[in-house]
Amino acid sequence: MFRRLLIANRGEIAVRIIRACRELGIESVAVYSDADARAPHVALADRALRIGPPPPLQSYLAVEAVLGAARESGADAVHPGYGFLAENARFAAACVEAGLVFVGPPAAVIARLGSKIAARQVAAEAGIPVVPGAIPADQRDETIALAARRVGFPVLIKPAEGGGGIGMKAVHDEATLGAATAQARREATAAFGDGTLYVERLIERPRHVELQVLVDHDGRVVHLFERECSLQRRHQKIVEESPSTALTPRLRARMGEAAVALARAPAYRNAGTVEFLLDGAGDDARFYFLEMNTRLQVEHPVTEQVTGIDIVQAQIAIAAGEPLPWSQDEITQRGHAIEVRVYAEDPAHNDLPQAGPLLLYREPTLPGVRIDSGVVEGGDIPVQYDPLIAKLVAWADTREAARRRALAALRTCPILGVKTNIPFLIALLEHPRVVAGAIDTGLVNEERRALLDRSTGDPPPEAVAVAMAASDAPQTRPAPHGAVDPWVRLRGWRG
Amino acid sequence: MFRRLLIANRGEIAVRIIRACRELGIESVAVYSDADARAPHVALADRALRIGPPPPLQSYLAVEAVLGAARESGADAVHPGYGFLAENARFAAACVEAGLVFVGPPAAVIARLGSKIAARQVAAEAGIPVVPGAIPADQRDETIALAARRVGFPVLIKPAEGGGGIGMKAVHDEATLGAATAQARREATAAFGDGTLYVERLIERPRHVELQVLVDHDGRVVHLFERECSLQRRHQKIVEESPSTALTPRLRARMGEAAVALARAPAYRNAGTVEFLLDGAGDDARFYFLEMNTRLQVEHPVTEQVTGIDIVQAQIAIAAGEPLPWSQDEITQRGHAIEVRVYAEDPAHNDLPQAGPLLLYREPTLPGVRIDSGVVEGGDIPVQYDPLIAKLVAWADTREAARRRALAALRTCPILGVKTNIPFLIALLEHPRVVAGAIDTGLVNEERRALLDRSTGDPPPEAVAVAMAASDAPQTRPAPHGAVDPWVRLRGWRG
Amino acid sequence: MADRPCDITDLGNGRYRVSDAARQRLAHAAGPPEARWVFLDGRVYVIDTRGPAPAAAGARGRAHDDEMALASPMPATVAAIHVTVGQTVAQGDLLVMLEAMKMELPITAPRDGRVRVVRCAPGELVQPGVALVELE
Amino acid sequence: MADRPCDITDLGNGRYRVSDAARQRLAHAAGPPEARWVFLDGRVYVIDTRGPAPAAAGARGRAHDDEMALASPMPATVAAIHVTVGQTVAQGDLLVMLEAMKMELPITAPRDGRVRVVRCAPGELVQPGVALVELE
Repeated sequence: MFRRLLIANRGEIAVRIIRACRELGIESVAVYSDADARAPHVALADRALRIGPPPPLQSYLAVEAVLGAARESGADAVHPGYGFLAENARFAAACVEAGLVFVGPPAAVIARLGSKIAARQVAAEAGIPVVPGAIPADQRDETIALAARRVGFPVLIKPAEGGGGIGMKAVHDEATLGAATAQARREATAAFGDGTLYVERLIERPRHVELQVLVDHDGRVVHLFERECSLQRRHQKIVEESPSTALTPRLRARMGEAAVALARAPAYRNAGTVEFLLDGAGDDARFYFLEMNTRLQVEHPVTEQVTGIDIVQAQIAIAAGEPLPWSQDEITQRGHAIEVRVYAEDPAHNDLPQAGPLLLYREPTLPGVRIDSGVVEGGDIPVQYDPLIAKLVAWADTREAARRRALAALRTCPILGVKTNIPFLIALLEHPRVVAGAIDTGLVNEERRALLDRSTGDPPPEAVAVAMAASDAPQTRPAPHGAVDPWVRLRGWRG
Repeated sequence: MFRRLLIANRGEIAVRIIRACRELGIESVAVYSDADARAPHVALADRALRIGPPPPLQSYLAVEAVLGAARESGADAVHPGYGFLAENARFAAACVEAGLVFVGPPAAVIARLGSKIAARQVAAEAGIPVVPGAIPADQRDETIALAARRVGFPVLIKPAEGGGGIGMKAVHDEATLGAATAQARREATAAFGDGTLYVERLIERPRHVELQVLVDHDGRVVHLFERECSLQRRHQKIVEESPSTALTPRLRARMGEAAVALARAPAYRNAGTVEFLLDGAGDDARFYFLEMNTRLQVEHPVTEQVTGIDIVQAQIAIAAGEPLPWSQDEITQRGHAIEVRVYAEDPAHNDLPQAGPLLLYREPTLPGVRIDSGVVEGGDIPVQYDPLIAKLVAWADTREAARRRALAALRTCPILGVKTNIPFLIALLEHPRVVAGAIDTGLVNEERRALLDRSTGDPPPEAVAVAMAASDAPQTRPAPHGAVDPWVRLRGWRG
Repeated sequence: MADRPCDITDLGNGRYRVSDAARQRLAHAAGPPEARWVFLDGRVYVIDTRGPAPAAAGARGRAHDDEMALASPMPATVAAIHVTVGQTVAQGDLLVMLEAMKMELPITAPRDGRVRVVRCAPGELVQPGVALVELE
Repeated sequence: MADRPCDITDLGNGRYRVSDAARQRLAHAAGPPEARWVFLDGRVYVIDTRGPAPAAAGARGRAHDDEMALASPMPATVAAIHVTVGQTVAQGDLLVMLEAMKMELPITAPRDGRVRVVRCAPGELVQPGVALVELE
């Protein structure tokens, strides 16, 4: 096992990994930018080294600075967490060159699966279905129409480059194809400087279901079942659960086999997640390979809660060369887990990220509720990084009990000083389709107005009375500059 | 299901029950003495009623005051928690008379099992072994010696009245019997005003292992496997775990059958715990009925963590007349759970209870760690009640991982303002016999000196430096009167 | 202030009990009088306790208010400008893409119009409250 | 004060970072200067920061110190008195049983001796620091 492990990350995931190290008897080394000098991950590690100023490119994304910290601290392994350098093949290679074990798959595998086209090829070769699609030979309207006919309507016209849903157009029949193509081309050019389009079969009302896999250094593969991640806003997951309400035992077995086959194909190592689009539900549902994430996922706790397996500790053990301790048969799902991601953001304004002081921050302690966070009362949500505050993970023996437990946790999680999506998450967990488990990736967007109506409004008289009664902030910190209103009324605006 | 439930308790267990109510959609009603007006259980309930001044006899033990609160609040059920009125048959009967459902077994069953002698009879009738013993026909030395010979050496001479280990003498052979009998009689008379003695077979190095049972109103019984509770100080449990390292599958099955048989005998209802003394370990171990607790146990969370069953919610559902939702086959143990009880007490001075302000109180949030508590930073540990501060429950896939997790939780659980047993618990969890699982009810007492040596000592220079650097208490509360030294140096003492 | 009688008890450390005849709830509050944050029943409100008409946190300034301009709520970098001066834009068209905290923040046209001025440049760090684009 | 160089950083809200060349740890502190509470590595210390010789919380006054008497550390009720004036007692004999917080607190003889005075009565509420029994 390792003696000292450097965590090339910040926030809740750095804290999560530090804790795994402590339980494994490994010394932990944190790195931090100037914005995080007083952050919990810095305070909790056995050692912490400054790696640069706040901008990520000069700190958490600065390969040389991170490797320098590893050298200085005498670390023998590096865990990249998620985001930042986690899927950077160059960083993985540089770690190995520097004599450090990188907790993740080999650099070549990261590079191969990081390319969407190469990953599609890996899947196709492994016999895993991919969403039917084609890059037209040329970009003339007729060629694109030909490709659409071959793929079969409805189709999705999407930019070959870029992401975030920009320029994507759903086309249900040939009559509207021309106009959609023109608009997609215009938007792609404007956003990415490249108007190249791609035609893909449109899966209507799909679910996003992913499978967690673990592969040891002898190439033994197990999967830890599925995570249902269909509740997304702006293509980012906000609620995840396991098991999925869409999976029958037979479908689960088929998807598990596909995930294992996919992990075998490129000689994968360590933890990974195979993402699928799911069309339909039950035995007859069809699933299509979407991509493989070569790292720990934000939502890994739901899998940990239902399987009882500590994925971060498993990652470290695998990286240290230990064999997987369980066979596939020994891994079972028990009960139901739901994770909600609490973000510093304003759902009423396009989910705009918020930054500011945590004037008051109290985590609920409820049986069956696990909280992964990297902040403390009196700290800040800095402006430079991802605005994730905490993950609340509720486990119970049934989905309905887990849902109620997640609601109880959200309702007793006061966070003051920055706006959060807690009221929105409460409305979402109370939505009839979420209650019924009848969800798909379009739900949050379609229901946004209704969810906002249920989660915003004037303060009730009781809240005003509390505000009046509160004589002072409970903190010794200086008072905040006031709530930031993201939409600023500008004098001199002419309509 | 009930509409409104009154919780006739305080502290962590009241908070636990309030949370169960919230998840079940039941309104919760707290009661409080003047000492608890600002306690968390009062703040968290949907309603809270004052029932009297601080002394328990005038508040939490005052049957009329509690029933009055139930009446005033319109509650339709009462949960007694543990301690206070939980095993008071008169209270259970008074609830029913007042038209309230008592969450627990019928009053007659509480009364019957509350008597040690009647409970022994119930066990014997159900064919469950009890520790061989006899009340001698008269109290002459020769009659007692005769009883000892019949029971078989080694024996335990114990007062027929009282408890707490006072007056109990282990006698290994007839040579020392006379002196031991005389001393036991003297101590029993001094402590309880009654020198009547009782002779019981001495189980050397026994374990305390208990089985959790649930019985619905159709008399269907299931058990939720065992809890190992051998780590006790002054006959009070401080660390509990499940499973027990002493049980083999065959022994576990035999003890499970015994517990179920015992619950069937007196037409038991709701949750209960059958306590056994275990002599030896493995298939050939012998177990003896000790007593049956007709209520929720402090240590119920370890069972919840390994079985995934919410015992408090099950209690409420059973009381509302719902059938048990699982068959015995569907209940399984997964992984390992260890609970440590954090008390405001001083292990260096006979575990003397401590009271005072919680100047700083921060609960660790670690994956796999559940914390049940009923206090907040800025609150108090009042002088009038049980000094339990919190229960830290660590779950992991193996015992060793759970032990390390419990240690990690204890090491990151700063509590300042009252002395706690956290350093002692750390030393205990690190003790080689605890690491090996080779524990019995004598361990804590035998190893107390070694455990204290490992958990006390002069502050290291770093701690002094922190004390010097700390300019102020982080609280807005008034500063405490200073640490109470339980052993006061008295001027004028003549040796 | 409240419509029905309600008692507020300060429990210390930012905790408040709100009780009326029927029930009680736990609330939390922090912050200065001009922007007091209150957490109650899973909702958060920012209340100015000095003025006569406190406003809800979620009810303030809507994006499609004609009298409002869009500005970054925090320091952000201009990732790309998608319009030029004089260009006609339709409601919902992307005007400027900002980037902050690893996220893209699209600034779209609140209504149909024509671009009068562009007040920012790609790569520029913009401050909150400063106009990025003006329409006419 | 420390034997080897060690830096203390105030992280706010009672949290302190203790770092030396090899590693760093998180500590917590609270309380007034005459009894500052410090939590470090799972241990708690009460330190008088005014005096020159701070003492450990766990290292103070041992029960078998001849120069010490036993007194309740808190208000407690006398449950029973097990000795009378003039009675000879052996080390470990139960002298007085107190009761506080639902627990029995046995007060036992720290050494062999004879009871000189009994200063309490059954049922009495005793205050901390007041002698209960004196031996000779």
